[in-house]
Amino acid sequence: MHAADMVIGLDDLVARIPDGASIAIPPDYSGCAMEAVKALIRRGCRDLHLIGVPSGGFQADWLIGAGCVASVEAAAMTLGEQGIPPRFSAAIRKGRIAMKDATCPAIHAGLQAAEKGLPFMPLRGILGSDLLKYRPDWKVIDNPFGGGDDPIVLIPAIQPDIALFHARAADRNGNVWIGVRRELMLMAHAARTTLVTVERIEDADFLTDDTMAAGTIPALYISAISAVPGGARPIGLAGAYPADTAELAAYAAAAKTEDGFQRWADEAIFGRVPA
Amino acid sequence: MHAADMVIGLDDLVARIPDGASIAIPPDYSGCAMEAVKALIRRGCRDLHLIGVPSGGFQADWLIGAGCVASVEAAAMTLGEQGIPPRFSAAIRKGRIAMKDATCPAIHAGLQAAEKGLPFMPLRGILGSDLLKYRPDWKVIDNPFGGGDDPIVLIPAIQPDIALFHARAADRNGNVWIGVRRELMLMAHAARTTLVTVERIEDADFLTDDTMAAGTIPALYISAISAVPGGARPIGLAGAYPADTAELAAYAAAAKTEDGFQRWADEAIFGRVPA
Amino acid sequence: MSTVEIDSISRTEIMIGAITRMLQGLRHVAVGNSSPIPGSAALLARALSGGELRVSLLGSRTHNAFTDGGRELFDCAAQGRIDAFFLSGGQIDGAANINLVGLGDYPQSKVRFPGSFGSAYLYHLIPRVILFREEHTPRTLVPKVDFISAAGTSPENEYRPGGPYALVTGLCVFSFDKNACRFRLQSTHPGIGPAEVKEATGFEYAAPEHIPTTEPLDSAALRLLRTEISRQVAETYPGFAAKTWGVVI
Amino acid sequence: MSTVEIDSISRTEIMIGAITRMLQGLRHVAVGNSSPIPGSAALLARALSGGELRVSLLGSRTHNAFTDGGRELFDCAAQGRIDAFFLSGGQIDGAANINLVGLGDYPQSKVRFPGSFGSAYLYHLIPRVILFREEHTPRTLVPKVDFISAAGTSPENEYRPGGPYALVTGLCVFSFDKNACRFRLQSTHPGIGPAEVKEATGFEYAAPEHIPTTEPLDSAALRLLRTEISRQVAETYPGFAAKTWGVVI
Repeated sequence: MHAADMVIGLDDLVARIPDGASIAIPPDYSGCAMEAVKALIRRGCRDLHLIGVPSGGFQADWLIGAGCVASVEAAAMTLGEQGIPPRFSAAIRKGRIAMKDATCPAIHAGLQAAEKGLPFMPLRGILGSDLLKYRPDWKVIDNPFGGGDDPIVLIPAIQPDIALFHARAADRNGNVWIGVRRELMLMAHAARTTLVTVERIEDADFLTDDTMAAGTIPALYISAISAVPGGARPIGLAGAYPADTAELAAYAAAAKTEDGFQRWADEAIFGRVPA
Repeated sequence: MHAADMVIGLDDLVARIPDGASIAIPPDYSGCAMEAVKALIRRGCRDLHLIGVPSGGFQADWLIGAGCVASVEAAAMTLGEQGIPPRFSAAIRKGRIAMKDATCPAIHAGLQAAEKGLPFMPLRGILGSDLLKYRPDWKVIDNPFGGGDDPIVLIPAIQPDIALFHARAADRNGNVWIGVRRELMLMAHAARTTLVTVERIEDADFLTDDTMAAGTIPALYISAISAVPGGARPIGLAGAYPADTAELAAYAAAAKTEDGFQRWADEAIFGRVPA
Repeated sequence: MSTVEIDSISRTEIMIGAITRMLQGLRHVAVGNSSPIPGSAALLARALSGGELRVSLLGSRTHNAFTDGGRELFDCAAQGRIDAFFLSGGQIDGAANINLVGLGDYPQSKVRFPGSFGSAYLYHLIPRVILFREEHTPRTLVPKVDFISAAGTSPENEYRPGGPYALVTGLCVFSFDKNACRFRLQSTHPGIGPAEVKEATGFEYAAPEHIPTTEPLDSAALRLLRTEISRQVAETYPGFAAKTWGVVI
Repeated sequence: MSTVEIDSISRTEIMIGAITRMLQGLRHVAVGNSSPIPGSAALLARALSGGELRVSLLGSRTHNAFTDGGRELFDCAAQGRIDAFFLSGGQIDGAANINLVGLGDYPQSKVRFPGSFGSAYLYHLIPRVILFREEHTPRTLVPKVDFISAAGTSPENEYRPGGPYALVTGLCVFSFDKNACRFRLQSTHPGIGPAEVKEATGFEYAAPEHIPTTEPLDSAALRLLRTEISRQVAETYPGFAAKTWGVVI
């Protein structure tokens, strides 16, 4: 594909996410495509299966609050210092979404299995946890390299339909710089389709620059890119801008009730001026 | 450990490699600590188990020719356009070294298993290859996630005693920049002890620089560092200096015979002026 | 940046002090997300060690040396390169099982907690896992957790280089006895008696006859904590640092 | 840099042309180490595709987009993102088994080859694996290889999205028929007749009555190969480029 065809508008970008898709999203400290999530909500997306890599935060809570989500797999759901995501917690209480509780390394292992085209990856630990009880898709075998009686968990591959995240920059060839945030690279390797919003598109080739190349996802793994300056607000983006903690706290307070969430979404997502 | 204690002389560096150690070395196009290998040969090291990640080249052939090697695990042994490593090929013919033939992704899988503290990693392919016949340490199980009758190979962890390589730069805290050469990071993660020679030690902290950090192995994984400018000659080092193809060809020609190798080593490694 | 006056050592600082002492002589401790008290202790212990102790503070942009993405903490732990880690729990029981998932029947929890994070894995792999929970009540320290996010102990045959080392609460310090599979009251915080601990604890534990008082940080360490360290903490936990020390960044 | 005169199309260029045609319409081809002929074909196919074809040339510092270390090629192949790859063999047999390990008894091979590289894996995972071997003699194309580095075919039940597509030699092009598990003579190079191929081939293969001549590159493609592409090839294969086109960098 030509790089020129990879750069599209934000609405076109989220149009690539079909209803019912499984979609991997990064944790709040990585690179969150907040504006893309808003566009997805405006589109009225439904029945998503969210995969928190390894946890879900504001993005997940917005999508759940807006009724876009059928199920979630994550090791945790948290707004950090703002506590439990309120729409998630309400949805769980009411049984409105299905939850596949995981543990962080199991999410990474599942994605790595997909990255390697493997049916599974082994993982130590977990034995004795109730997580295992509720994850019939996780299997326990006896380690074939042990002396017998050495149980080990196998985690099946997690291949998301979509990986969606925000990064500092793409270059003119569609390569995306993510620095040390290698979980974004893992997501791009593992997913069928990878959609990225970036602060800016630079007239450069990151792969010919030894230093930049080290933190770059090659265009080979990128399906489409939108330039969305400030696209990670209000979460913030390392090296670019900090979190807007006041806005995050305001969300956490507003979203305590369904009505509060609706009022917040009307303004923050749909841009309707409150009456 | 304090970073200041990590920087030592080249002879002290190779003194950390005991006779009989298993030692992982990168392929010729990555970052080869050629000067360290010479120092190791001068020390008269014996009974090494070499692990080519995933292949062995000039470093391996020098060590084999000098009698330092008891066994080799690698997916290939090659001098690139200079053909088969002559001392390796002679040692095989005479049964002087034990060879564990592998395939590239099996070496990576074994190291990744060690990196993850796992007893094994699964790997597709390989079935039907004679490699399996001669690798009783590789096991085949039925994929527990398949419908039955879906054999898959399991590769046991490869945890080298030592990882040895050369890189462009270390910083004052002992962090080592390797750029896109992530197999060096894998080696450092997997090995018990990681010894690195570098072109230079910079008065900087790579981890506080977003761009540099992306290609940096944290000091946490580095045991000791020597500053050895030109330490990858004559193989060359990407971004620093090219291969000295004349010198490499001269080696390949000289090492065709045991005597030729000895004469070459006397001069190139021991610095003895030919009579 | 402003600092409010603090007259005497706070309960939070007692907890930080107790944890700091448990990190002496270690090479590398990692601190997960949502762990401000252990994070403070780790940064203080690093300063007191003269830099011998490495600290990897997840969620921090400056006290975090990892460069291999989200998986590195877990790989690093499995390599045996992390000596200590910290876990909390919405519930913790007497067998050191922890519940980070929720109260009541699963999955439709009546109170939902964030989730298990890496606990189900790290608890098994890191030698010295220190449990912490400021709220010490029968509601948090229970006879049996509603959901086991991570099990306190494992059968002999299972691979388990790691496990619980101690439990630090707002009232006391428990050590964990792996063989007996139960906690042992190690010290009570200044002003707290063993009876108060007993009253507040929902599980059975061993208690020696004489129980010392948790030793507070000495004044030099306390000063360090309230100045340099509190500002380091604020980078990752601004709310916590503001509440505890009035540090505003 | 200097270029010597070449009067007519060389055998090497015929092979490059045959491989180039097999890459038409693909999205991404990867080329391993020690593969100058396929590397040249891939770079030419990329130029002819107007940039639609991605090429990952291992061992190249400029035509290699990988940023995840040595494992990325293998992961990428398993993800189904590589359409074609190239393998050679010290021996290749009629069932498309290849031997990259050595002649005679293993492990004390009387002639040792470099080793299996990634063949045992990539042969199973990449849909269109093109075998190449310039030397077409009964010594290289044998009834049965001494050592199977990578098996040509697999039982039905085994996971195998990839496998052999064709074999390009200095004399001819064979296609591979997976169902019959044997090669089929597809074309002979200019000046070579079917009888010569039969004489030189140590294994049985299918041959239709009429066998066309391998179509050479057209003059525009040949010009491109000898100018721009030959210089790109020289970066990774200086010896080959010097020998084939007199390109010296």
